[in-house]
Amino acid sequence: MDREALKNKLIEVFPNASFSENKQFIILTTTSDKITEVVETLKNNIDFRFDYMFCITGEDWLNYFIITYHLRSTHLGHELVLKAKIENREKPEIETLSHLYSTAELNEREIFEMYGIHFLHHPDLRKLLLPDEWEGFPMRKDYYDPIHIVELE
Amino acid sequence: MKIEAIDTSETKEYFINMGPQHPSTHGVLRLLLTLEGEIIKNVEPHIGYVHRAIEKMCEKSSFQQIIHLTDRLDYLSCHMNNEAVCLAVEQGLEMDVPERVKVIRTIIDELNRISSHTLWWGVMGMDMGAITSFLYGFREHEMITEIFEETCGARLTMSYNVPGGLMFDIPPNFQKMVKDFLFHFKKKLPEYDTLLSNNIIFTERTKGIGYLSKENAIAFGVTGPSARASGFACDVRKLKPYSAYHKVNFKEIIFTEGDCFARYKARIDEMWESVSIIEQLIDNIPEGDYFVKTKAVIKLPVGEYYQSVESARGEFGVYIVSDNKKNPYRVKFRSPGFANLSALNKIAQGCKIADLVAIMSTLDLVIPDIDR
Amino acid sequence: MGLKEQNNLQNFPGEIHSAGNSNIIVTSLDGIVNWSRANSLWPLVFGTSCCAIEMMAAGSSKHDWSRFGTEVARATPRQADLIVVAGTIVHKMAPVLKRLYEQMAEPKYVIAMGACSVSGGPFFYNSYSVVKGVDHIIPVDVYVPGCPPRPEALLYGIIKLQEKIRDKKLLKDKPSTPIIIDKIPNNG
Amino acid sequence: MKILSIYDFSNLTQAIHTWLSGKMSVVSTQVVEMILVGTVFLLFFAVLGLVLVYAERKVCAIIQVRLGPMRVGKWGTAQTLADFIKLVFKEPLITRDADKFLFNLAPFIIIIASFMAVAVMPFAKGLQAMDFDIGLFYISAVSSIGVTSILVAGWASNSKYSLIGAIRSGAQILSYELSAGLSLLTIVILTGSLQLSEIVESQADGWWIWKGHVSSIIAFVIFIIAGTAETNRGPFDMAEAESELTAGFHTEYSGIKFAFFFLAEYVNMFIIAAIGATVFFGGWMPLHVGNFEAFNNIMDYIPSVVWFFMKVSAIIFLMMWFRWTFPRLRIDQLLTLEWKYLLPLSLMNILLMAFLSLMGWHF
Repeated sequence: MDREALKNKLIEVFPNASFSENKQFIILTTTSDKITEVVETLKNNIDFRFDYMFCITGEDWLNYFIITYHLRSTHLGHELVLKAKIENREKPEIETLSHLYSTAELNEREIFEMYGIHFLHHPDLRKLLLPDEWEGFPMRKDYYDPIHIVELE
Repeated sequence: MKIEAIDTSETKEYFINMGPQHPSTHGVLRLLLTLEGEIIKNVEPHIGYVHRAIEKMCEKSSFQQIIHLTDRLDYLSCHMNNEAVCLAVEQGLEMDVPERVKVIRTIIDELNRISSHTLWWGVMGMDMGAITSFLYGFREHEMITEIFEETCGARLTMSYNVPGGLMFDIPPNFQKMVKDFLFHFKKKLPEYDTLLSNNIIFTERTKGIGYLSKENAIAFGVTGPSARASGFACDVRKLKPYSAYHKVNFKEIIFTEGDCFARYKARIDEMWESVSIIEQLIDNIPEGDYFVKTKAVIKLPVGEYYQSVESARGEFGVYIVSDNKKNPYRVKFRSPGFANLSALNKIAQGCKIADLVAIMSTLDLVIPDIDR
Repeated sequence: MGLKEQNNLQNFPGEIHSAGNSNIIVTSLDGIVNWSRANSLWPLVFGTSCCAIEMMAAGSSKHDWSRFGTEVARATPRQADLIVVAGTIVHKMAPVLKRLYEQMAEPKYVIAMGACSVSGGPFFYNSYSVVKGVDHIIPVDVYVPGCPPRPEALLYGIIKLQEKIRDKKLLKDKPSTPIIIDKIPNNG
Repeated sequence: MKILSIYDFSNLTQAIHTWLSGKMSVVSTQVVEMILVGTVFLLFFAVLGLVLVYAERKVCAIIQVRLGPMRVGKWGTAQTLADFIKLVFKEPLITRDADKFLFNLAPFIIIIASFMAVAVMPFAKGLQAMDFDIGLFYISAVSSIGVTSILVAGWASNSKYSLIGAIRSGAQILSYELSAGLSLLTIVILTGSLQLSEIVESQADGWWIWKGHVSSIIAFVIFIIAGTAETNRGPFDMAEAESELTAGFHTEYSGIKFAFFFLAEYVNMFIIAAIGATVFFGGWMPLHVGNFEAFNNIMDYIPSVVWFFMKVSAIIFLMMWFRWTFPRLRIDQLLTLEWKYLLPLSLMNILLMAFLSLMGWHF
């Protein structure tokens, strides 16, 4: 599906969501509590069929978190960036997508340990890359560790 | 005294720790195997033994510095990794690099792919017990590193790309060196088949072992030759051509068997395709500049830039979020190894320990690429 | 040597041969044992990142470290004499490396190969997980810098280690000083 | 059949025996002789280990387009000596939870087992420590003791890798023992004797590999496959499968005890090659071609001990060639190969050989 058609269809299916665009992708932004139903629609709707999630990124914007999902449809060849905004910095939570995309399982574990975002109903939410006794979430912008990090701007 | 009857027929699962230091994990990967006899019930990968915080470091580095860090991710396809960052930055700066740069980048990409695959072939043989193949694979790998060394001074971690072009121009004898190598390599590649592909023990150990279905490949995000062996057409060079790939004719190697032998064969055939790509380009390197002058401090406009390239292991993506400062706000590397590893448990269940070694070899894992 | 002794030596009407600190039998045994240890350094199959490829390249046909008797790479630390720390060591790996080192049987030697294991290398600044030099964890005999070092540099490091082993005393083991390779001679 | 008497070792051994008997009583003569033979074999073992390990490293280097050991001694000839001395002076480790008695016992069992097998080996005419009339049977029996050592080592190490390696090895050696025995039995049908000296004598007019038609060639191929498997060498090195089980059953061994396992592997390889040479290639018998008198006479001038070692080295080279060329089999494939292919084939082969022998169709 070409870009215009995809955009129109997206607006039709998600009338309340906010859209933006850059040269490469259409960006669909949603809130963290709607993520499961949005992704389910994107995956199962016959016009979208986003079956391949190729990148999951956590971002820390100081007073909120964003999780960016890059989606592609291997059948129809179009791509979409989906952003989920998590407002609650003290207790960040979002539903897991690991039942929809198997690749999300390890990626979500990584985001969990790097940003401290809890993925609800994740089958196995543990530390992945860091030692088990590690404290703190190193990818957060306010992470401070004078022992291990030698700062250099 | 009470005598209890003990049921000796009971079988129990037991655990084995493979790694972090283990010859077949190709680095420091730790696998927790649940075994029943020699049959694998479950594989739980424990990673992070070379997690070097590269993504965090990128947030404190300038764009030129990031390139040097990507070398150390997947050091066997370092040039592709460099290129991904360069393309993302060039995309942000809306810069068009000269044709000469594109062609040279493509040639070095393919040379790098061949060098990675020859090394993979050697290590694959070694994992299967044929140690000699390791030495043969390394022979060709060394020849390519010599070309790299002559081109940019480094053997392994090249950092030959810079945003806007290349670090240096190619040396005057570059074309001759590459042609000499191709001449040699085209004679040696059939030898690879004689030693392993046609060996009955090898085919017995790989055919029908470690099946990965196309659906699973897509779900786990497996890319590269490993996914194309399952029938998933995911070659970024075809889907979203970058550099000079739109100018060359090549076949996307796709098998449908999805077993270890298909993954093996996909890589061997890919080497042939790489040879053909280089042959198409080596005589047609356009004249011109080898770089476009950029500012010393690169600042990308606010926004996000995603660029994926086809590295030797699959789709390597760079996702840069910029806030118009000299350092990026967030850099994420979509590493092919990470996704490929996540499928390991699915593939390996029900196989034997010896099969696991073959499966890991054919997935071609590079651990720093997984851990980042 | 004190000034007084030096004066005495000048007056001595002959040559003085130093007998070292050991007697003849122990010295020749030292010689044989050190010769065998120096010439039979079996490395542990251990590599974490990029440097491991250059270490493998040192074992390949072109560089061929088997010429020095180093090719019997053992996968089990029990049988290895030499651990070439090829690549970055991070905090998660550090206890594992220490354990590997402790599992090795004496005598054991360590080569820190590459900038990462020498000092943390390119990951020294701003990284929260990299150990800044493997000598924080295990004692190092030879440092081979480079990112990654060429196979020739590793071979030179092995030759230097061999020289170092030959000077060791079996019974009176001095605390060893590490060798730092800053330059590889052309004819090395 | 005339063998040049100067190369006949029985004169020498007889002379020593007579001289000793003249000096002392019968019992002490025997004791002294035993000690002499034992010492000679010990020395032979040490030399054999050094030479074979060096040969393996050089053969492997040639196959792999490299040089191999070069720096220690001329052409690296002292390399294995250095390795051996180093291993002797290396710290022997025992893990805390290991069964200490069995852990220490295992290396000795394997080395004694291979030591015993060499006792009946006819190295040259008259150079044989013991000439049992059931020599071949004795070798088969003794060489399978080695597997207990591997099992004990794997069990006592208290390591999972060791245990898996040992169990694999046990299954493998027990299975391949059958094929190896049956393929030797095929030749015994022709010789009519199990005595090794008689087997050698029976080949004076031609080696069994030629005389026994296609049947003995099949037997030899089976024997060399089963023999390689019995010595735990590649492509059958399941027990130590480096890429899977780090070092298999000797993962926890270090120093001199590991050296024993290392040495035993090479001595076992020598034994398999020696049996193969004796049974199929005429042992110390020179190569004779029909009625080619001149050629045959020249061949007779080469000492019989040289003939023996030439044949053995050729077979050893073949086994090294296997190891550095083939990938490793998987354990179930290994057992399938034995039980489904080699064993039925060797049984059929015995029938075929019996038929040939009955009809008198062999030479």
